[in-house]
Amino acid sequence: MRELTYIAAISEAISHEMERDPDVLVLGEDVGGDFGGAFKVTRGLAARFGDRRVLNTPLVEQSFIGMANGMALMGMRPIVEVQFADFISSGFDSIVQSAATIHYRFGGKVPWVIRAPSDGGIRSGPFHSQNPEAWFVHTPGLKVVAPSNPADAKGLLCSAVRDSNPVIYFESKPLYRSLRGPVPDGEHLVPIGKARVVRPGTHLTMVAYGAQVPQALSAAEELATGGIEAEVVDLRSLKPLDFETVAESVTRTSRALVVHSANRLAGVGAEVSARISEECFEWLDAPVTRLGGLDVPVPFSPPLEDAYRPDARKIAAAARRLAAY
Amino acid sequence: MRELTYIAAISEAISHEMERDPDVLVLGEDVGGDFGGAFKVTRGLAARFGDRRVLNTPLVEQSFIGMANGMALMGMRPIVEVQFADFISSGFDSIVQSAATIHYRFGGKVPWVIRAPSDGGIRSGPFHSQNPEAWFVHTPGLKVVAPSNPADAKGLLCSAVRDSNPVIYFESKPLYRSLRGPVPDGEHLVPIGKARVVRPGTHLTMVAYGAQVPQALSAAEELATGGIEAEVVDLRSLKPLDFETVAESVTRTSRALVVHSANRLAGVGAEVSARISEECFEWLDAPVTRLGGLDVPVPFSPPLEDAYRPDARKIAAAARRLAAY
Amino acid sequence: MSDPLGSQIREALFAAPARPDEPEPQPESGEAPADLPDDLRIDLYRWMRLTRTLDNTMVDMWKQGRGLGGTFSGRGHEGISVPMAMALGPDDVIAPMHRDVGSYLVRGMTPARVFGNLLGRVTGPSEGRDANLHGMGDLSLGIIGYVSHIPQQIPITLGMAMSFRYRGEPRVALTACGDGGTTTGPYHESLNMAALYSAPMVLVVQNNQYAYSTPLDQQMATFAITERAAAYGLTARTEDGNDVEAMFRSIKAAVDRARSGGGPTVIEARTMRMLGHAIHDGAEYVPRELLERWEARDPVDHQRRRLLSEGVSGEAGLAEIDAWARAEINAAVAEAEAAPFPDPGTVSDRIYA
Amino acid sequence: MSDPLGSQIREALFAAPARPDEPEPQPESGEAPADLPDDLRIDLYRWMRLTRTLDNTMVDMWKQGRGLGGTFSGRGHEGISVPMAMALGPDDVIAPMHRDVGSYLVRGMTPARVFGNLLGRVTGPSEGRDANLHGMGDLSLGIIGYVSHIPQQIPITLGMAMSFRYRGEPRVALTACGDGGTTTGPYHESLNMAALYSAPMVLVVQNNQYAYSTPLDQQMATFAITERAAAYGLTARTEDGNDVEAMFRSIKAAVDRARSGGGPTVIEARTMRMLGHAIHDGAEYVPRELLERWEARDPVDHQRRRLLSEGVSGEAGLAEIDAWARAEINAAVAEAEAAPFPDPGTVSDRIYA
Ligand SMILES: Cc1ncc(C[n+]2csc(CCOP(=O)(O)OP(=O)(O)O)c2C)c(N)n1
Ligand SMILES: Cc1ncc(C[n+]2csc(CCOP(=O)(O)OP(=O)(O)O)c2C)c(N)n1
Ligand SMILES: [Mg+2]
Ligand SMILES: [Mg+2]
Repeated sequence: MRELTYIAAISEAISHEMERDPDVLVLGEDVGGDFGGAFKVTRGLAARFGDRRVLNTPLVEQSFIGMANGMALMGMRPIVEVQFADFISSGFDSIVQSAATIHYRFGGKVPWVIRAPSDGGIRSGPFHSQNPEAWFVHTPGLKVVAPSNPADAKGLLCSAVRDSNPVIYFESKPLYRSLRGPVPDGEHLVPIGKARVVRPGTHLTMVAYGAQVPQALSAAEELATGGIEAEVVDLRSLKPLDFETVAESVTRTSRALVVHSANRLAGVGAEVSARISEECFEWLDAPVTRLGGLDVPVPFSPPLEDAYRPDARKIAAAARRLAAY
Repeated sequence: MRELTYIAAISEAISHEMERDPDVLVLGEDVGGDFGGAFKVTRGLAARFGDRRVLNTPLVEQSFIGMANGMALMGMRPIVEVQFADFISSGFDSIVQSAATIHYRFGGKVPWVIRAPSDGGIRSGPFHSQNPEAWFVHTPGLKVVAPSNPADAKGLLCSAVRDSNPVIYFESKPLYRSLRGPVPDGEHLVPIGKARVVRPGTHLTMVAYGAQVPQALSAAEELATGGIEAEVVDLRSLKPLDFETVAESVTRTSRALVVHSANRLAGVGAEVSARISEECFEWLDAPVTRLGGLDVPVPFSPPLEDAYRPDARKIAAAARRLAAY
Repeated sequence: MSDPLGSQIREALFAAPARPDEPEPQPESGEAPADLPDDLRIDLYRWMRLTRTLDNTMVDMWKQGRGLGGTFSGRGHEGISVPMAMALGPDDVIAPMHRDVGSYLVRGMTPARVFGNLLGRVTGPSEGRDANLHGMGDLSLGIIGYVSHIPQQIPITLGMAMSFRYRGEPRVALTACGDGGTTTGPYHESLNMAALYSAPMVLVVQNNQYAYSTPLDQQMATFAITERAAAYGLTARTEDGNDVEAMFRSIKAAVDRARSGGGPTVIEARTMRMLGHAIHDGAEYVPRELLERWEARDPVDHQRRRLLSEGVSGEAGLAEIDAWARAEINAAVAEAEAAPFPDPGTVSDRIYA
Repeated sequence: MSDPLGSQIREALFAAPARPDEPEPQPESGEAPADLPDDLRIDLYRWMRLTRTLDNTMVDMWKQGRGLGGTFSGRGHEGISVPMAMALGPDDVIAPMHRDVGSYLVRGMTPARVFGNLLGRVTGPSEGRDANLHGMGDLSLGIIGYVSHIPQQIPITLGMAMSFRYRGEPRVALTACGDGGTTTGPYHESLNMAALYSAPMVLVVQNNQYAYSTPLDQQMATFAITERAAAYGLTARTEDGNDVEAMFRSIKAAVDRARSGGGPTVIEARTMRMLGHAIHDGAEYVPRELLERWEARDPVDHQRRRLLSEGVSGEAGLAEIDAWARAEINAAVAEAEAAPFPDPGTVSDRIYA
């Protein structure tokens, strides 16, 4: 299969969906024209689909997401780009109060996708490195996905566009151009709400998503040289969460390590850990371990950011402790 | 000791602090004049301290909280009222991006308190019943407290006003006038970051906060008639979290039930549960159980809201299952 | 911090029962008739009367303890909420606010369903999930349910209008906000975009001089709502919100303009909230004489007098309408009170579409 | 969706090197001198030169791969960022934005500390915690660090100004935002409040015709930034942002007015961002000839020529300043590059005060 970068897979998914469905449009800051967004994800779309379907908005997250709510209520399928995931907080009400509640409250459908370029490790500081997914996983009525590789990046985005609900799509900036992989041509859907075992193993289960999946995989390779076989589960969807796949793995390995780049404290990992403890209690041979960002804003300077953030080395170390428990 | 309602204790704390420190002021929607706020918490303050120190603002959470950030940076100590906790999302950036990060990023101090009337059970529907504390517990740089009784309501608020950091104070609307209790006159401080065992017990530990503490206590009374002695830990502070007190209890009882009114999924209870499983693993005789709101907006109609929300009856039932595990 | 000059200006702006210094508003589009047909004028009255009767009944029920939770009266706003919906075509959409029960009724939501929502019954449009006049959406009627967070209805309406532009559909989206709503950030963001994109939308600012307990002069230094709106580059005008015919003409002209590609309009309707902010609020902060002055300009009575004095209708005909409204509402209450509460087993249904 | 007329209007507004149809701005308060003292005029040049030299050096370093992360050039904005700080008194406070390195320098932050921040060293004001020109707060210098979320600096500044009012202190708070910033919600909310409370604050709108890649005509239907601001009831005026003396006069007048209880002012400074949005951005979307026209109006060169032609300073004196700036910046870079990175063991320190 041909290989694409993670970011090219995202672009391909968007143009595939725009081609397929005239109700799909793109909007956000700087997404239009020849420019095509801060990360050039939407470059070329305006030329191909016209300025109307690739709309540059003013700097107004609350209102352009609110506008997407209205478009979606009328049956359009906006793909909204927030320039960095960090700026999703500026449109918070339009997401958590409006889009998230409309279907439950009166049956309206809000089929949009917000693309949120997230995560750090690339020296961007506290306002361009955030991983705010926990806010949205906690909020009823939303769906949240976070692809870890190019094929899923395409397949989850296409599924998100076709979903009848508001879906927040956290794409990992550190993977944009650093990760290449096979991506099916043409139609390719990855179902929302299904995790995937990306590496089989027997001694412990690593549960991760987004940019921490490659880190977990590389930790697993290193561990394997020392005889520890880690199974790696890629959550892919954070909400709905495919807990069955996690449980199936943990009940086999009896040890679980949950990893994400987001702040550990009250992060999505807390939910996963709590559920493992609740539902796999009898199988556990060791306490579930969580790795995540420290309880501080993402710092800029390399030694600080490296101290802040999980990576393959820290994962391997935690896994060794866990395996030895 | 004289008894006050929960809401009177809040009012007393505010006037006590305004009396003590001329830098303390109150601002928010409708807080001023003879009116004194949607719940009348600030009634009488304008007459006593002048209109300037009890400021009615326009309907602009983002900017009046942002304004409080600036006042606080200059050494004032604003007590900000959001009319309902539900509307705190409208000022989200000013809290999670600005106030929360300023000290870490360059050492500025932001000593405000946001008072957020939260929680439901009183038929107020999805937009006047929310418990959004998890968003803020996950965010580095904030402090979060949630009193469960009149004495703590006063003591935590006075401490919050004097704290040098942004503190979000979740007051429980269902307790406002339904709960009376002894409240020390004059100076009374409850330290932020200290939980309290509000009922000793031996068979299991209930961890709760806010309006679920009275529910847990009444469940505990009921359980006692059946021979189950539940210890009840009132967290009081959600961030920083006093995990030592929780661990001390759970290592004695070997069983833990975590309860809050907020949505259970990825709520604060997930963090508490995960930490118990991590740090008390060897002591646990049963999986940690969580009770919280369902993964839907808080519904209005009584049968739906009752189905949505934990209460003494559900707590007792869960505790019985846990004790029998 | 309140500016004493501010309250004087406010008095000057709102005190006089009529504002003779302002010319009668003239419809700007030829499509909006200067002279309204008699049956339309009577219909405006009919819907206002039904709205008022519903409102009175609701207030009485809540005072009698037959309500559930809180609720919002729109008393005094009937001259706005009714024409907001009457001026729309069947394919247009409306996102009303918390006092706009008239808009729901005109749009075809039955009083029984309205009371069903108020009473938390499964027969309400939110099926017991949302409270009072929130969440009463029904897309088959072109109605978007209210989101409490002010002014969420505005960007939603902008988006609906934009979808019509995208698809080339001759439809219009209309919404409203209060004087309080005009001070919020998304109001500014959305009006700027509406002008920029020439969105086919209409926004009615229901300036009732208070946001909850906060009077205009504690909300803004100048009351130039129309001027501020016009500075975005859209059409803006001020109307007497208690004159239902003027409101109808103005909204209709704006709707027609939007439909024909003329872009968005903001209409400031000046009025007064006659009861408290919500049912529990006695509104002691509103000067009694201000209320008395506005009581004399009651929009329902005003229309009634006008129909009689201009010979459009006789006393008997109007009495018949009043009786019809009474009967409709009585039947609706009976139906709603007899309706079941939702099954708690359904609480988690329909979280996703 | 972009309006072709819009771009024509923009051309008309911004094309001419000078705008002879607009009268020279006159300071409105007697306190701001119409004729600036010579040493002040030279000082304006000195700080602009230091700012420009820092900026050029930064851009070169980043191109050479000696940078860390991204960064923002303020080239072309020196005529705004320098007088923003020069017009303030020692007890006043400033909340600069991401291109305002000149404000930091004038306020007393050493170039070595600025480079320390840019390079993630412990010697930067954020001690390696915040990136580029973010988080460079130093309260001892009256500087508030930048919050990325636009326009957070505005409500913060309003709050600082309000604290001065509360305490009766004769202090002023100043901040800036871009043309993009004027479209945001909190801009509207905060200006309305600033006017309502007569807050002693000054806001400089740095209208550089683009928000990242988005030109003015895709941001707003009319470019009436000053008119929109004035509609809140505060003082608003437009200035040539590339004329540092005009900017100084205007800001100084606004600061004096604010200090003497005259309330807030918005000053729109028209200018052009001469490089990309950030260091990685080639800004291909900006027409080259637009840049050429504005290059001819370079604010630093302009002031240099003015000082020479009006005999305020000789070539030698200015060359000395230029050399001083070069030496200062070279030394600062050397110092910053030699400075240590923060100790990772401190990463969790100072999360709470
Ligand atoms: C963001 C937000 N903050 C606070 C509230 C609480 N609230 C509900 S209505 C209201 C006053 C609204 O005033 P206005 O916009 O003038 O409308 P009116 O009720 O007068 O018709 C307030 C403060 C809210 N709904 N949304
Ligand atoms: C709320 C928010 N959304 C998006 C961004 C990303 N962003 C950074 S600067 C910028 C453009 C700012 O334009 P303008 O306000 O005109 O300032 P300029 O950079 O031109 O000086 C954008 C979109 C941001 N900082 N804040
Ligand atoms: Mg109002
Ligand atoms: Mg700009």
